[in-house]
Amino acid sequence: MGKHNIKAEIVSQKKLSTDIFDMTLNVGDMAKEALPGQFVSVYVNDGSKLLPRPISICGIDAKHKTVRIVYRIAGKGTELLSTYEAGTRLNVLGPLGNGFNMKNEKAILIGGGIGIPPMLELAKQLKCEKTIVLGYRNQDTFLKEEFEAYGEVLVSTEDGSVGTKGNVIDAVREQAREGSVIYACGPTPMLKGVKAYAEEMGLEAQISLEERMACGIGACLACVCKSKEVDGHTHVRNKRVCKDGPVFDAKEVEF
Amino acid sequence: MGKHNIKAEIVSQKKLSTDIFDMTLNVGDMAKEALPGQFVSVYVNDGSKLLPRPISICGIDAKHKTVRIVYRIAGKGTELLSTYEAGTRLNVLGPLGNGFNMKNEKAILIGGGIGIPPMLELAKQLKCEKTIVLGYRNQDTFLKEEFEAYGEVLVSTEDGSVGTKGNVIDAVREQAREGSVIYACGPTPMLKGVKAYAEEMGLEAQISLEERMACGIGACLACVCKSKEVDGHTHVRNKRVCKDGPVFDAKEVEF
Amino acid sequence: MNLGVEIAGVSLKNPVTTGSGTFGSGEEYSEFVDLSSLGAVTTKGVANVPWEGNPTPRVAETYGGMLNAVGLQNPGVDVMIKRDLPFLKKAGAAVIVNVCGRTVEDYIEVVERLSDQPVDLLEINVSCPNVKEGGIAFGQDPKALYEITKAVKEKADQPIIMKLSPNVTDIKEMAKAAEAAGSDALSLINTLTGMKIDIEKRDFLLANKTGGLSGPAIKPVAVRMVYEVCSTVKIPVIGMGGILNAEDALEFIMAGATAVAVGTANFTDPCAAVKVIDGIKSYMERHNIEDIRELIGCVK
Amino acid sequence: MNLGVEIAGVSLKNPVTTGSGTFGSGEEYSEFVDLSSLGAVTTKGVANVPWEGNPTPRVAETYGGMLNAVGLQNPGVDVMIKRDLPFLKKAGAAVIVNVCGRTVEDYIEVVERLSDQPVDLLEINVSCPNVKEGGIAFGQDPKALYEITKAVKEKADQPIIMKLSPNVTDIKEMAKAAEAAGSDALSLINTLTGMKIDIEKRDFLLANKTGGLSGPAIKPVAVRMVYEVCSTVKIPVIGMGGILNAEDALEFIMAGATAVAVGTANFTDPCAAVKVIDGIKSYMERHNIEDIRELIGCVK
Ligand SMILES: Cc1cc2nc3c(=O)[nH]c(=O)nc-3n(C[C@H](O)[C@H](O)[C@H](O)COP(=O)(O)OP(=O)(O)OC[C@H]3O[C@@H](n4cnc5c(N)ncnc54)[C@H](O)[C@@H]3O)c2cc1C
Ligand SMILES: Cc1cc2nc3c(=O)[nH]c(=O)nc-3n(C[C@H](O)[C@H](O)[C@H](O)COP(=O)(O)OP(=O)(O)OC[C@H]3O[C@@H](n4cnc5c(N)ncnc54)[C@H](O)[C@@H]3O)c2cc1C
Ligand SMILES: Cc1cc2nc3c(=O)[nH]c(=O)nc-3n(C[C@H](O)[C@H](O)[C@H](O)COP(=O)(O)O)c2cc1C
Ligand SMILES: Cc1cc2nc3c(=O)[nH]c(=O)nc-3n(C[C@H](O)[C@H](O)[C@H](O)COP(=O)(O)O)c2cc1C
Ligand code: FES
Ligand code: FES
Repeated sequence: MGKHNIKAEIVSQKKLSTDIFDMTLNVGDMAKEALPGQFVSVYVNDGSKLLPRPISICGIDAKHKTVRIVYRIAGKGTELLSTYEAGTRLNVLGPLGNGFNMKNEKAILIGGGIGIPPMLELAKQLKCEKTIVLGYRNQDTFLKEEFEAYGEVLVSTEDGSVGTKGNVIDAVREQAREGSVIYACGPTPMLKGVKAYAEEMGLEAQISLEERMACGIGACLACVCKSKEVDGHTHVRNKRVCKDGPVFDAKEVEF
Repeated sequence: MGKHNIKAEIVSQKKLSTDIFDMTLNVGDMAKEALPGQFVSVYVNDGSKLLPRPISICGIDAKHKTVRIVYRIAGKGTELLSTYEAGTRLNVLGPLGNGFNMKNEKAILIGGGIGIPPMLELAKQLKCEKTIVLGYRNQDTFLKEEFEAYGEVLVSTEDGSVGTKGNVIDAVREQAREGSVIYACGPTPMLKGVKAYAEEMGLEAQISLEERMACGIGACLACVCKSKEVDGHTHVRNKRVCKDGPVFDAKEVEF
Repeated sequence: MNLGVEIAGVSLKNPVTTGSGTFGSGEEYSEFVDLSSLGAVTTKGVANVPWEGNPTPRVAETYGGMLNAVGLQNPGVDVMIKRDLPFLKKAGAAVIVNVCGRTVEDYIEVVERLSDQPVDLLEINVSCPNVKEGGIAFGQDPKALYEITKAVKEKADQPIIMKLSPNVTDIKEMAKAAEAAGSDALSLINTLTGMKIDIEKRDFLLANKTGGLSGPAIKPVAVRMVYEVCSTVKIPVIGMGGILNAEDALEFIMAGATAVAVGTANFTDPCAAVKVIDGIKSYMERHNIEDIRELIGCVK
Repeated sequence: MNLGVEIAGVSLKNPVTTGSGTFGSGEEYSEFVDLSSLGAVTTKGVANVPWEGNPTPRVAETYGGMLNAVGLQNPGVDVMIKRDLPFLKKAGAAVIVNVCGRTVEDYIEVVERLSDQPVDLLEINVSCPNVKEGGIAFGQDPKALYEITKAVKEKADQPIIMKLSPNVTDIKEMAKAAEAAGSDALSLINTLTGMKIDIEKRDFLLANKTGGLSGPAIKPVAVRMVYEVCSTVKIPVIGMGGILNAEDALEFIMAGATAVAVGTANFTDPCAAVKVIDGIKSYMERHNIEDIRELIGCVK
């Protein structure tokens, strides 16, 4: 097991929804080592852009040596990425980060916005009973149908156009689904809500954080989050999102 | 008539010889205004490279709205250019420069190395009697057959593998062909030889110079060559290769 | 929607001008750009007499930027008065003339010759790294900068804009010196001194050995310096250094620049300056901003 | 073919090390790079006690470069001694430890703690633009630089390399001050201070407002400074700033650098440093160069 620094070929790319793209990459042996919740560093083919784009792994197909990523156009790099056709080759580094700690306990999976994709492979691999809660802005949903194959899916939308009007926590409360572990990825306010909810209910919560990165492998200390205790590696109250995370026990981190 | 700042589509690209590529670009109305000896500024699609690559026009097809360029891989930009396939779009500025002053007098056309391509469209458009002299390094010749359609072709090679062993002036002397105007493009030492030969024989010589460029349109003063007299535009003894040239009367310039 | 800004009492219809030396006299670019649509045209540095400039090669491409060592070749102020200024006037452009010299007297001669000319603002280049005398020597020492600013200001009829060099330890000191000496505005940054070596020829790529680095590569340094200067002095600042598009220009404006100049980008796209203006307009529309002045210095 | 060079009496098997702070302690990159194949590993800046560094975001991408304001987060010299140095020793790497501090005493404490450790060279970082105290303050004034160099040199057991800041008017003055105070070698450049503004959020992109600009964007400035310094002082120079590949590294070597460091490039390709070494070998083969030392400073 280890990280791979490869030239990956795009196997397919399609548009899923407004500004949301779905890309499958042939990553060779990286595929069989990837875990749900891990991410890859994708380098776009333009010399003016030196840093990687960290993108979560949304699907793993070890047999076909591919991983799937689903991403939103957020800036110039992802915009460029969205223009590539099958056959284009990209530098990819991965799999990176720790991934979710999959437990065999009744689970609540929560994904918000572009935090939804990493929950898909998790939903697939988690063999226990689970409720899946997906938060979107509006009726422009994506991946929803695919999640339905793996468990009951609750939806919240900001504008109330689909499912519960409000956020994912509103949906969880409204539908009163139970579980003993929460797995979550999404924007910071959502993760704060998840952390608070888990504390309130006395549940374990594994949350996947986002931070600006440079190396992606724990060396540069760009991507830290505040930890509750002094961290064993950094010896200060900082943990590296790219290496110690992106998934953390909500109790360990402050944000 | 004017310069065009366009997105041009590559119609075809093929390899002609070691490191020499032949590209046809759809340039719209630029084609019908282009003249032999003019050049285009080609921008390569990589953000790390901001400046244009000046490339001479090797062929003009006004009907199909295309120009043809033949270029050698000389660095990173031309290397990238050589990887593009038909359909790729490039920013192109042109036609630039003055072009040859075509006379209806017995002509000697001299091209050396990557200075050969611009002589092809000139050979085609010059309706007078002409001798064409092409200088190559070795038997890796290119475009030679195409020139044969327009006049008698003499060849020199540095290693003597084809034609006269030596340079283009050696070939001209050896074959003692006559003419009253020389049109030439090639490396500086060759152009120096052409200038000296023309002086010796009392001939007019139009030579196409090369210099590093930034704007390509006469504004930045990057690309000057030394002129014999104070130049009417710059008011110093400098002429702009991109605008006042690239073709100069050999008598006007010092290099 | 108001895009107009004011520099030292001179109204510009929008905050976008051109980087001196990257836009010729304006004439060469008039085929691509309606000069009257620009906030102003800033012309290539002009001296009292014609200058030959440096030997070639004068430019080299670098990663995300370029080096130039043109060495201020120019036809002299007389030619500018006879040929370029009438052209610009006819084209309806507001005009900023960039002035260079070897000695203080040279600068003064130029500004005096321009006093009765259709010139809106004078940009005083004391920051060119590519000439042996004058140029940057005035721009790297606050005292020298103070002296030349004072001397030029005394003789100039139009408002003066001292153009600062980024090749200094503390840009704030330089800005303060120019302000104290009476400069009406500042422009920054000029180029960073750089070098490129041709490893195949084992020689310098530029005949002058060193050259001035410009282009998007230097933008973060330029934005930082503009921010520092705008937090330090009260006179308006024209920001420049690596502006390729409206987003880049807006960074400078938000950092405090009243206007911006598009330089090296003209070489990448001769229509760059116009696209910057259009892009600023779209940004303002998208964000419901009525007046560009709301954005000036809005990031603190 | 000889790739070996010597810095202050220490032999390096080749002239390529890593830029401090871009290669962690070496451990993180050991999955991609055989550390013993490098000329040396230069570690992240270490202080006498652990430092928390700055708030996030700490990095921002810029055109052909990046800004960082990590703020010298480090676990302190004790952890380095217990954990990192034994690892590096076992990996067979030559080691350059980069040292930071808030006060002269801090620096001295670190170099004293390292005196009996498997450390080949000490690189003294007086040029970090991202911390309030110490750091760059020592690196922008020749007198302060002289003083700290002298103080550190007195206590250091290993040879010291003062690391210079490019944010100065005259890098030669700084180099001379460090040499006069007894520095055994110099390394340059550290990052140029820069800023990026997020125009959508209308806020600074970095929590620290400013950060250090690195990457190929700054290479021309770095090569120029290395050339200037090598033409001025006699002590060896480690050149860095934007090296992505062997061609870039050779520019520095030809400008006079005895060794080079690969920094930001590690983020673009974790194998970058090794590729630089391989590329230098190919260049030497292609040009029939027996000894890398023939190339050092060959462009004058
Ligand atoms: C662990 C992790 C997993 C992620 N997974 C996904 C995913 O599955 N799908 C998805 O759409 N997005 C994901 N993101 C966010 C994604 O990395 C950014 O949207 C993307 O980098 C933006 O790049 P850009 O070039 O379009 O934007 P630009 O703003 O042009 O990027 C400039 C620089 O900033 C960095 N950057 C910008 N936004 C972010 C951000 N939000 N987080 C981290 N770096 C950023 C870029 O990587 C680049 O280095 C993830 C981020 C992290 C940290
Ligand atoms: C008027 C003119 C006509 C030309 N016509 C042709 C042609 O028909 N076919 C052809 O193969 N080449 C031609 N050249 C040369 C061609 O421009 C260069 O080979 C090319 O720019 C190299 O680019 P690069 O990115 O591969 O090299 P790099 O060295 O990576 O380029 C870096 C920069 O230097 C410039 N540059 C490098 N070499 C030259 C050069 N010899 N002349 C001018 N600029 C240079 C590039 O344009 C670029 O801005 C012509 C040059 C001029 C001035
Ligand atoms: C080719 C060239 C010539 C220049 N000539 C001048 C000049 O004559 N006077 C001057 O003040 N600045 C001159 N500059 C500096 C620019 O006006 C500008 O300050 C600098 O290039 C930074 O902006 P940019 O990155 O947008 O080009 C020149 C720059 C370039 C690239
Ligand atoms: C993320 C990051 C962290 C850095 N940390 C340090 C440091 O701790 N000490 C130091 O002396 N330089 C530090 N630097 C500067 C680099 O060592 C190097 O001098 C600079 O980045 C220029 O080289 P480059 O362009 O190859 O990166 C750091 C640079 C970066 C990008
Ligand atoms: S990105 Fe470098 S430590 Fe996380
Ligand atoms: S390239 Fe600008 S004047 Fe010729």
